[in-house]
Amino acid sequence: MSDILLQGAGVETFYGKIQALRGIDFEVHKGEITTVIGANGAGKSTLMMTICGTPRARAGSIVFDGVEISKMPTHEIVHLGIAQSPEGRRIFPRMTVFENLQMGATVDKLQHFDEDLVKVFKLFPRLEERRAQRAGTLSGGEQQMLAIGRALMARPRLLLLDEPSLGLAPIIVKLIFAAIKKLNEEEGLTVLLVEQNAFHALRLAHRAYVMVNGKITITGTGAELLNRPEVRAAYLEGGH
Amino acid sequence: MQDWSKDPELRVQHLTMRFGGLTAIGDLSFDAGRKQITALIGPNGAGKTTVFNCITGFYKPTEGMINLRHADGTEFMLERMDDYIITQKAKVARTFQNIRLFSGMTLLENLMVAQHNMLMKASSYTIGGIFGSGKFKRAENEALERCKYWLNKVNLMDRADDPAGDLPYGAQRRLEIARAMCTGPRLLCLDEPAAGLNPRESDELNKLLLSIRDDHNMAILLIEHDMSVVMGISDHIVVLDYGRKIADGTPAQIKVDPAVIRAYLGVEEDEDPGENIVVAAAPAKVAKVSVPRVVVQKRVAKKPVVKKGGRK
Amino acid sequence: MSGPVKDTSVSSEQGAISWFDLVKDLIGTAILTMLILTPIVTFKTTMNQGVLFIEDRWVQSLLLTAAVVIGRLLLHLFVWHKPPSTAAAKPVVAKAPLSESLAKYVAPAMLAIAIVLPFVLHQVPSWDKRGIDFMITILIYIMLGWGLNIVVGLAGLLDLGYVAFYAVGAYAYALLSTIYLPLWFGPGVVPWAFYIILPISGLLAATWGVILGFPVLRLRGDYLAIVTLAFGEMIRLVLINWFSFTNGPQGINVPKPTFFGLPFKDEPGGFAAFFGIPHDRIYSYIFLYYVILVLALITYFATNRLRRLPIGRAWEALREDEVACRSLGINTTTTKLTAFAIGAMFGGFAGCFFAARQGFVSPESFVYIESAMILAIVVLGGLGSQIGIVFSAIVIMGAFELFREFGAMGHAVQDGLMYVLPDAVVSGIGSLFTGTFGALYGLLPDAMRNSLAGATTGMDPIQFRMLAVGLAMVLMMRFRPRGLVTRRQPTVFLKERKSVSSDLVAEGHG
Amino acid sequence: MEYFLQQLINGLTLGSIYGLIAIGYTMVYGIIGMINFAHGDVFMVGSVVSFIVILGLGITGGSGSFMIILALALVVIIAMLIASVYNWTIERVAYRPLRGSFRLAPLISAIGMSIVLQEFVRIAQEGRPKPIQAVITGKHELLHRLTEGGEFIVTISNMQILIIISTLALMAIFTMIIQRTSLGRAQRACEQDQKMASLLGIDVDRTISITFILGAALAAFAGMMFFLYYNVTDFFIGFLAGIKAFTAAVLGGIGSIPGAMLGGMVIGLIEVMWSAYFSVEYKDVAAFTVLVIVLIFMPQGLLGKPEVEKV
Repeated sequence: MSDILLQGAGVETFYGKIQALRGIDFEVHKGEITTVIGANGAGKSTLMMTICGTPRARAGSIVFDGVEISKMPTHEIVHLGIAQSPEGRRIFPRMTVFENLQMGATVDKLQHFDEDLVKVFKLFPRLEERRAQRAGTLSGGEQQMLAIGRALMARPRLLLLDEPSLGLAPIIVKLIFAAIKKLNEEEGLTVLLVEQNAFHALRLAHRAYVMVNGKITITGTGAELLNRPEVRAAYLEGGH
Repeated sequence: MQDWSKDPELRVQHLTMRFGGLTAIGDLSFDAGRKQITALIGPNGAGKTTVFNCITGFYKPTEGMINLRHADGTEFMLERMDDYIITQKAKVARTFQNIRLFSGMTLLENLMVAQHNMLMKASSYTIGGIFGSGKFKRAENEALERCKYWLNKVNLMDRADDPAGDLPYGAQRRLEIARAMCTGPRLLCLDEPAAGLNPRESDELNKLLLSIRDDHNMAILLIEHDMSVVMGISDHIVVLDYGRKIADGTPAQIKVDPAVIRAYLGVEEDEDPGENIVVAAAPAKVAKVSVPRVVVQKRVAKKPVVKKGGRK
Repeated sequence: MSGPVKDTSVSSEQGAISWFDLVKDLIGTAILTMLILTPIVTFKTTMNQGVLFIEDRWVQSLLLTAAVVIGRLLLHLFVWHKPPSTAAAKPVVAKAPLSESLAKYVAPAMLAIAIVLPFVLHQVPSWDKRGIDFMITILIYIMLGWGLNIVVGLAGLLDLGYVAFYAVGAYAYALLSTIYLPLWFGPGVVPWAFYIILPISGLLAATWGVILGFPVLRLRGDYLAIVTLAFGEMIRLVLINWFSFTNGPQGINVPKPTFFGLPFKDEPGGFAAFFGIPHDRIYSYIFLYYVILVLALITYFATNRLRRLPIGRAWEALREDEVACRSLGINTTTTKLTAFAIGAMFGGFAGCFFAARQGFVSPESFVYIESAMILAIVVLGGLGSQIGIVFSAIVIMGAFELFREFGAMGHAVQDGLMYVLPDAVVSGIGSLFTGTFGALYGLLPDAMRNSLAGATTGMDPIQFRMLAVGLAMVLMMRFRPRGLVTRRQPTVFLKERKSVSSDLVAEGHG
Repeated sequence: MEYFLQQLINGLTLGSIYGLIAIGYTMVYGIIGMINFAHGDVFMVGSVVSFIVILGLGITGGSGSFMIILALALVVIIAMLIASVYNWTIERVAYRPLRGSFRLAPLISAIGMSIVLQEFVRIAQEGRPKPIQAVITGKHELLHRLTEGGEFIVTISNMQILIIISTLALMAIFTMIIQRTSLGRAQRACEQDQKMASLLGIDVDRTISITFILGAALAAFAGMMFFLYYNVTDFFIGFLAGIKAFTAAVLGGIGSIPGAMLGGMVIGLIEVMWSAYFSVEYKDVAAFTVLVIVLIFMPQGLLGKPEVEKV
């Protein structure tokens, strides 16, 4: 239905001597939400970070919009139009909400800053209320909104979301997922979503992968996976 | 009044903790019953770990009282004591959200360090130890026996001489509990012991905690997000939100508490089996439930520890 | 000079390199090197009768630059751009290497060598005293390394002012033996001074360890390092400036130790006379050698014993995770203080010995560089490893001494060879050497020969030894940050003692 | 009173120099969390380089003031350039490969680098202090009073004016850079989370390199001022000045540029006042004592923020 925006083939990543990714093949199509689910320690976040080149893949190729990025330094990859809201959010705690969003627009060199700021505030009105507050004092949910908002400020062509529901109360999780859905449907934003909260993620996704122990075991559309018993099994028994 | 308030092991009254302008805990009071498992739940940032840090003396609370009373009647005012004295005298032991083992030391050494105070005394504060006094040798053998007991208990006997850093994640969690138990505590504080465990492991954890409660007559205070653990084994649940208590009761009461549902669990949707808390809550069925369990929250706790450049 | 420093800058970029990039990189290197060298090496300022002149040394700078560029080219060609080996990608199974099984025999073997060494050196005529003296120096550093190892290696507290305790021990001996002991007990006590003061100096140093340790315990990492450095400097400044007490920078002459009351002097009642043997200064050296050997061994065994006691285990646990320690009821303050005090105590012993052996103390011996050297020995040895420290002390002090001994060493080797080989062989080898170098030298163009001669005159190798130490520290951290011995031995075991890889061992945060 | 005023001026002058060096420490510590032990020696290199250039140009106090200004401008540029090259190289060679290595590694490497720089300069230029005729001369009387006790004069020299004013100007420029430019934003992001900064498209390596270069340029400027002020320099000035400047950085609050300047002023004043009223011999001990007291009782410094320990 659409073109491939990001494609990985045989991606292998190591932390020192420990192999975290054992040859991953995946595709992210333009305008779609692609999700990777799996248990703790399966290598999902490593995959996200490997796409951004930190750590760099030791083997395999990652092609973003026709450019081989697996050997590029992180900041250059990001300049191609990939933004990430990483695991643990990693907002800058000693900067204000506004300054965090400013940092997000680094790639864009603040050219469309005002315009984008309005958009982000419209998506997450809570952030506007707290724009002058230090990010470290925000609640978990607000920090997650900020992390996503900051990623959006770069005007990415591909948005990587790593566990946006992590550590949030269920009602906030719903809010965040609604926002992701809205971004995808209204703006046509391509999203690669990593989640442990498999059911939310699969309901949203056009395309989904299940990861176990650094390998992709099952592929399909979100709806397919949602109904496959082995997905549930993999989700239940994955990890260690 | 439920029975945990009659003769509580731990009584927290009007606890308040502020950092700069931020109130992490506001006027929190609750009791933890003797020989009971008390769970502290709530969204991230609700202040649960801060409560732990106040109880174990890592933070000095801004206001409030934390009283500990052992079965023999000895009482301690924890808010006035230094962290290590709390473990030493008041017999409170804890584990950490992000496991803090001595990763370069073997499992056995980890457990030996936990018995430091006892061994220190037996070695006449090192002097006797240097000359190899008999008293110290006996104490050391005793300590080794205790290590073996707990290593068996957490199923890690065969790895006793391996470095703790080499253990898989779930085993590290168990070892940390064993290490805390080696200090000979009366109250055990566990900060998310099930985080990052797979269902089989968290089932084992449940059994371990129940055994600690029943066989060792311990009071356990537990922070946990995994509802199968929380609902399965706790006698009493305290729910926090934004540093305040919003509910307090038995698991059955909490499940239906409207305030909890509003702030934490969210309104249930039919299409969403993942949030069907009632299914997961039935303790006996936990291991057999075929739908994925509720994992309302999980901590970041995975992958091999990678040393980060720069600071922090 | 800056050659080896420059070489590592792009090592992270693996893979093949195009000729264009290579040339670009080399030109960049050349420009950078010239910028670094030009002001400071090329233009030498010399003072002549109160007037400063500038003298230029372009040839030297250009030669150095050429050396750097060629060195980098070689590294590019042969080291950095080899195809990445696939073996590295495979997870390596950690197993006990051969060296570990050998390790069991290393310590006893070294002890045996240490015990017989003076008698061996005694046989080398021109190097007997100097050789033993050098071994004494190495042993002092080994002992200091072992002492500091308790603080840095075991307890994980970074101490950059360790030399302060060494100074306390030395001045304790100096002041007590020259002023206070004779004053209190009469001059008859002086021959015994060393034996009386040795324990006192250790205690004094330990006390200072506690006094200095107490305020800094809350500090961590770099802050602790810089505060201990400041304390070390403060003690030295006080020693320099408190003239009435310490005699300031002039220092103090102190009595040499005796053999249990028998001085090593050519006089009746002296050591030689007592045993009825001819007087020889070598006895004094041998005696001192065994004294420091015994002191060092005490340090070794005491530390080893302490590691297996609760206190030692608490030190290591403290290095691993201080917060966890407190959560287990360990009083981290006293634990840190004991580490500081016991480490300082051994430093004090070593200082007392140092003063007695030198017969003279002055603040100059206790500069910050000494602390840095001892720390370098501990780190190169591998934090926490006692055997490693022996090797690193020998390597560092040996290399250090090499610069001094360049000339003398040549003779010593020659002498040594003479002793075993027939004269003809030795002189043959000697002429071969001079012949080769002479021929090579003759091949160089005149200008270069002159400039080389100019560059090397007045450049005593001894000048370069601190530079070499600094470079060694940098390179060591680059290529072997965990030191020589990288495995930790557990203190207790149930079935078998498996050593722990240093990848898992924390290095402490304090 | 006059005596005090005079010491105040002297203290502020010295403090300016410490402050300039301290900025380098504070920026580097802020961004990669290590004490750049070699920073004091980069200051020394700046000082020695400007000495050599001035000697080479043959400028003395007798040269015309236009010539002096021209020459000094040249000296500043050369000294800053060379010191920057040194610091850049040090970072590339001795620190960058160790990023992510174990914690002691960069510290020990830095100590080694400090020794290398000192020895390098000592060997190349001989160890003796190098005196030179004063280049900037002239002073102004601020107060002149005759009393029974004698004549009291408070003066400020042209050199002191130059030091204080140029320091304030440099500081203003730097604060501006950190607060207003994208470079400053990048620096602050790297300070808090390097990995996240790179995920936002910031070239972390480049930001760190620039930080080292800026720090070195300021240190070189301080080195030149130090040399012009005292008219003497040698290879060993970096060690003491380095420690004192580090003290200043901590006192002001690590990571804060105005804090570093303020800390520098305080340290300079303490040192000068201590020498003036107590004893010259123990002025360094006084500075070290301040370091110890500050680190122990207020490690967050005057303008820093306390950090809560996470358990």
